[in-house]
Amino acid sequence: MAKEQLAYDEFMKGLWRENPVFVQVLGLCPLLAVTNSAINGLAMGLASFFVLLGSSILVSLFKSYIPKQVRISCFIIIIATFVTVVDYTLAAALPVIHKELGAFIPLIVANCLILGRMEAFASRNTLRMSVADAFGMGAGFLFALVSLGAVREILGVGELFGIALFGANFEPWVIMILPPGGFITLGVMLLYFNWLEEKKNKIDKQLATEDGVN
Amino acid sequence: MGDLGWIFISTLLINNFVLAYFLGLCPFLGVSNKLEVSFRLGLATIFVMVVTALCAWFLNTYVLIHAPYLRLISFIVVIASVVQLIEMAIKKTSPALFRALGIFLPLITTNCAILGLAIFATNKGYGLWEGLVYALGAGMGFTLAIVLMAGMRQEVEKVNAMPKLIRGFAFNLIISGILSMAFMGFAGLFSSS
Amino acid sequence: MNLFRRLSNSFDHGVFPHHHKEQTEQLAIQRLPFGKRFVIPLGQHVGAPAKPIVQAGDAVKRGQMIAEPGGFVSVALHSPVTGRVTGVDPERYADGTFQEAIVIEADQYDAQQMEVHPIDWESLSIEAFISEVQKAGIVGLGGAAFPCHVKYAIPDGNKIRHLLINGAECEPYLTNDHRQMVEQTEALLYGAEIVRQKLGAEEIVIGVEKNKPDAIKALQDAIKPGQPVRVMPLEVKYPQGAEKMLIKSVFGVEVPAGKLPRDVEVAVNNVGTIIAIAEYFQTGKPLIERVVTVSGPGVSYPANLIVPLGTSIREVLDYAGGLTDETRQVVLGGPMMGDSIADLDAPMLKGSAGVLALTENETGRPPEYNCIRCGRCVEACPYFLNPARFARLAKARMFEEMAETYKVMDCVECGCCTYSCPSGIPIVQHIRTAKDHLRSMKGKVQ
Amino acid sequence: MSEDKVEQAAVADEPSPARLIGTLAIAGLVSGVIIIAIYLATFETIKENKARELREAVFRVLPNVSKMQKLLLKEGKLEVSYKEEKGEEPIYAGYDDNNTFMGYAIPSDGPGFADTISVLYGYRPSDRKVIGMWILASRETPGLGDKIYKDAAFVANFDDLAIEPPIVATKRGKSKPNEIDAITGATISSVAVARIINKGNDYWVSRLPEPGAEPAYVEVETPPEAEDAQAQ
Amino acid sequence: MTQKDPKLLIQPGPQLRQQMTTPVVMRDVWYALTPATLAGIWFFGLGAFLVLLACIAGAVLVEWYFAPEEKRGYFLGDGTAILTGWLLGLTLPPALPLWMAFLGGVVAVGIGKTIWGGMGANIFNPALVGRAFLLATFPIAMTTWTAPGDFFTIPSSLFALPLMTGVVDTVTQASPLGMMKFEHVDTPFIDLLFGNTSGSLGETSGLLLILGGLYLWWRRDLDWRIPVGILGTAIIFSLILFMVDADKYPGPIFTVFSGGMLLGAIFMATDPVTSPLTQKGTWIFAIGIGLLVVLIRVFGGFPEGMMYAILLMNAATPLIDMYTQPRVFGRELDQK
Repeated sequence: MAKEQLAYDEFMKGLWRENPVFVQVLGLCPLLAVTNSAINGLAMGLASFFVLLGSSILVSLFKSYIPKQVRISCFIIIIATFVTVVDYTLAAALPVIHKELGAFIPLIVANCLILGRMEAFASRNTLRMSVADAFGMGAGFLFALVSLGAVREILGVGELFGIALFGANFEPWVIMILPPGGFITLGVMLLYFNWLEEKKNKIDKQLATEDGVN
Repeated sequence: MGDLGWIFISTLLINNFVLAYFLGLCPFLGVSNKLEVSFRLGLATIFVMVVTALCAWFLNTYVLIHAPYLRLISFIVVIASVVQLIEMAIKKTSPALFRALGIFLPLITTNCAILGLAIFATNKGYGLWEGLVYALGAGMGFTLAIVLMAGMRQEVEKVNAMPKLIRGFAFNLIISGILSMAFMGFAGLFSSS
Repeated sequence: MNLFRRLSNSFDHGVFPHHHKEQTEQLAIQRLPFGKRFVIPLGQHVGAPAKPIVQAGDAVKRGQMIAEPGGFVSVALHSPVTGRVTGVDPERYADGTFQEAIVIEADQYDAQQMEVHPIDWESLSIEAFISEVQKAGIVGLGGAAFPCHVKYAIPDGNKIRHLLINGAECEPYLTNDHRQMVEQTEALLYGAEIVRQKLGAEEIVIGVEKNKPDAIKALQDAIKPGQPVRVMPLEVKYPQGAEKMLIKSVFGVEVPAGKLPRDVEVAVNNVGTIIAIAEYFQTGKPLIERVVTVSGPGVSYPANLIVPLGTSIREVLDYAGGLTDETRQVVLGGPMMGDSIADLDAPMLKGSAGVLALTENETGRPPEYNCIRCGRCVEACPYFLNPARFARLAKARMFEEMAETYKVMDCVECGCCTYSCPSGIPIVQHIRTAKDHLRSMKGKVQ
Repeated sequence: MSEDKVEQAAVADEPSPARLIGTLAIAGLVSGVIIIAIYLATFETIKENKARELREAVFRVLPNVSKMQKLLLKEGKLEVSYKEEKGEEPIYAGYDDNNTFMGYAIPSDGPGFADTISVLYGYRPSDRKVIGMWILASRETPGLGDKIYKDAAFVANFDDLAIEPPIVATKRGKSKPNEIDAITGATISSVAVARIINKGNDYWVSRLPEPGAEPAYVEVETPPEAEDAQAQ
Repeated sequence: MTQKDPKLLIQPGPQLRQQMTTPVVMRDVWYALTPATLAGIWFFGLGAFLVLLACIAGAVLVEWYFAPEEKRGYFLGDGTAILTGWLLGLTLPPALPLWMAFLGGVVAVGIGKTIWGGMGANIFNPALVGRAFLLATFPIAMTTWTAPGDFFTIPSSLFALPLMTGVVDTVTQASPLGMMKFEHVDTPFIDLLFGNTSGSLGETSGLLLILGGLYLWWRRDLDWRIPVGILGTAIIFSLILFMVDADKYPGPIFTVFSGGMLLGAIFMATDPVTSPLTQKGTWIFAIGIGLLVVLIRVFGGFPEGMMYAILLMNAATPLIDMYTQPRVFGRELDQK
């Protein structure tokens, strides 16, 4: 029971409390580059999710056999392997998506989030916890990618997952699918998360003082 | 405008790695609070990029032609080793710079701008000279962006007027957005005349 | 640009406040009647305070030394009246703080005459001359109150070629130097000649702003043929009277940062100082009184007055007809670099060139707005510093950067930046904060 | 916890260089095996995807064409090529059901508004006309510059277009056979496409064989390989 | 004297201040903008006035909403929000849907100013941030120019619903810059001078803009180096190009009087907050803008480059300031 609780906690941590994008601000380059539509965000998110999960499992399984000195190199080799797998699989199964994402699939290797999780979590925890962590972080990343992609697609093209939302006369906000729009949208979303955090802290403080009074 | 010239201008201004491709954002957002450090990091990046372009060209021409499936992994390994060597050199020659860059030196190894450079250059089918000019443009573009960014952030920190809520990444991203918007002015440069 | 500046006899940058001198520039110098109680603070000059040599109850004569120099950078003090010492106590100072001061009660029945003891200056050696000046208690009367003799102690290897007499009087409202140049022309030239000969300078240059044509004419008329004196009219601009600015205007030379005028072979003295020296050697009268301009829209009858040092500010103002109801602020010195007075009973000091009563019109401040980086302060700063940056850095408490990159310690606090700021930012205040902080940090390190 | 013990143990005894190299070697080996496996498993599909994409593009720019073959310039002569070869960029010849030559599909690229635009266009040498155009890759502004392939009216400009004098993009309605209508708000992109086609023509038109002397369609067992026709 | 002492004020020196204050400066800019604005409304009709109002409304609303409660009056009192909205409005096409103009005002003050910490803290010119945002967001609406027309006709595109496209029902006409860039057609100088051409609603009349600039210069609110530097550089650069090929490149007079050149050089680039402090820096800034404008106009993808040139040089301003510190009096004399 306790273990269940812990694993669930790790998952929620990654998804929300320590969301890799909105809280830790990691893995920005694939995030911003491909989120000009929700579907691209979804594909990229799933690809990263798969790489993260696979690498986490491998690293956590073999952590005791990997000497400290070469661990980074090993992690990179493992990650690169999974990325290559994803790359070829996508190219074979979904050529259209693969073309859209282009060079950013191989660049998953350079996503600091994944290497960071290997280094900070998977290489120090049990398989079970690592999987929970990978699920949480992967889901958090996916969530960020899809929500960013959705916002940019809704305003930028007036569609969501390719379905038109506003009718024929919609004036698209072209900037949203251009690079500046990516920067600004993410900036505003981070602002929103900061604001939530501050609000929560305020409430916590209030509760604490009320407790003190009582 | 010759082809090489256009490649240079294009990667430097129009398709700036940071502002148009979102490559190298970690150092761009992380290190850009000090002008001096940013500039040196930029120089280091230019250097690493040129080296990367050489490596990528060599690998593409002599090794990967027989084994395209090893492209990603060999890029990573070769670039990582080269960066490692450069790190060691910096550590020896300039301990101050080494200290200033701090935790970002290991991150250069997995800097997406560098891997991205190798992959883009390969995808575009660039030869040796084109690749080198491409790397130079990309590196200088990165330096230009990070130096401008550092100048602005230093200034803004002096003013110290920002609402607390927005400090940090949110603010840096929005500045980057405006800078990226300004760089849009270069779009189409030398392509219509 | 530089050529243009040379032709106009001025320095670069600076500001152009309205000079407001019309109230008093035509008024002859009058003598303020002696009051009852005189307060002589021991530390009214730059450097170490003087050491009292009288006690409560002692009878003193007018012009008698009552305190001796407390070191080389220090001067003697003299009694401005014949009377009796009532004590050596802390007394209120113009800025509201308390300082040790000798208090003298004037003898009501004395005529306050002084015996005349001319001093044969020609036979004095340079060292003896310097010590005479120190004994006379003479300090720079332009406002800074820097002991005058220190300037004359030229180290070996330095040579003075020009004696520059500062008659710029760039502070608005003040006309005491102006009137002295008109009325005491002979004394000025006599004193200048003494100093020139003692320092071995080749020529005397008197720099006067162009808004005092009568002074320029009086000086030019008084110069005898063959005398190595020339009068140089200068552009009307603040701070023309700042030592280094004046040197730049007259000779076109910049005094290097951290150096003194003597490093460019110039000695600079204020008009009043030179006249005080002349009077000392002619009559033996030490520095016991000075000419003060009482002016400003808050004063009923503005005047130029000879004020015995130690007289309270209230007496000076009362003589000038008292303060009007609109007065909001009384300033000791000029309106640019002078300080607000907290207590009207504080004494007049050697460095007090003026007493100004200002009304709402001059002292009102709009609310402080954010800096809009308009650059007016940068264009005003005669030292080519970057005041806008100072204000910004000081607010962010980045004092070290202010000193290292932007040379805040070179600032002389002339006030041009604050004067010119449309956003009403007290830049000089920020600079003072930074300098204080830096000085205390430096002290800690040592 | 057990993890802590493991770590302590690792710190305690310094591993030998042989073990380090061995670990890396094993990691490399495993990864190599996985990569090669996935490569082999997906190789055929990817190749087919690419070939299909190319075929679709060629058929799009050459109307009424059902067969194609790749041509390479060798010593000034166009030759049919089946293999993947480095060097010269290929062009494609299209044929109808009766193996009659219908035109060339010529790839060309050049700077656009944002990045390089890669164009494939159909060219009929018999009357020296461009007969179709398709954008292979571009990063033009979405909603504006991307009309060069999303706007059917613009693409239709190239269905029957004289190449002499060089193609010109105009904003006032085309009036001459060599003119195309520029897209409102995306003049630069439109001009760029015209320029890219002119560039292709400059290079190829003089090198193509006389009309009528085109290489004949060669039936082969395996479909012609057309791998690197485009850079991804 | 028996009279009681007046309550004396203690404040640090200098006691004198010059009379110019920041709100007065802002007010001066309003006056300077008025003639060109009225001309714009005269040429493009009441619709232009509505566009202007929408911009100002957006700007002021954001300024008011985000100002700290106790400072609200004061924040608006300095008049910068109105000025930002106004300047933005002058750079917009006269037939722009009102919701877009409003959004531009919101972005200009919100992203261009408020998040930086209010007036004086921003690096980029807020009005231009708003315009750059609009141009990147609605590229077609932002480049649809209407010809000067009837005063009382209001284009129905103005009243497009939020998020919807406006349909322009008045006569559209390419701006002089567009005609030059894409068709190499010159526009008569007289039209450029008085503003009887299509274009942004406030930038068509060169004469009135110059008059406004002269007024600001006379009031000493304007650093003359910036307009002189920008226009001088642009004239020299375009003259060189013009002499190389007069058919292909616009001449210097056209360069100066067309598009946003004058509005930008006189009212945008001179925004003190976003231009360098030092004199040397100001020259670099101005020359940089002049070069970039001609570069973008002649060789770039946009007919107009003023906005981008100013924004780019704004970004470089902190660096320029840092490296053009004036030589402190009495220092580095040997290098003089």
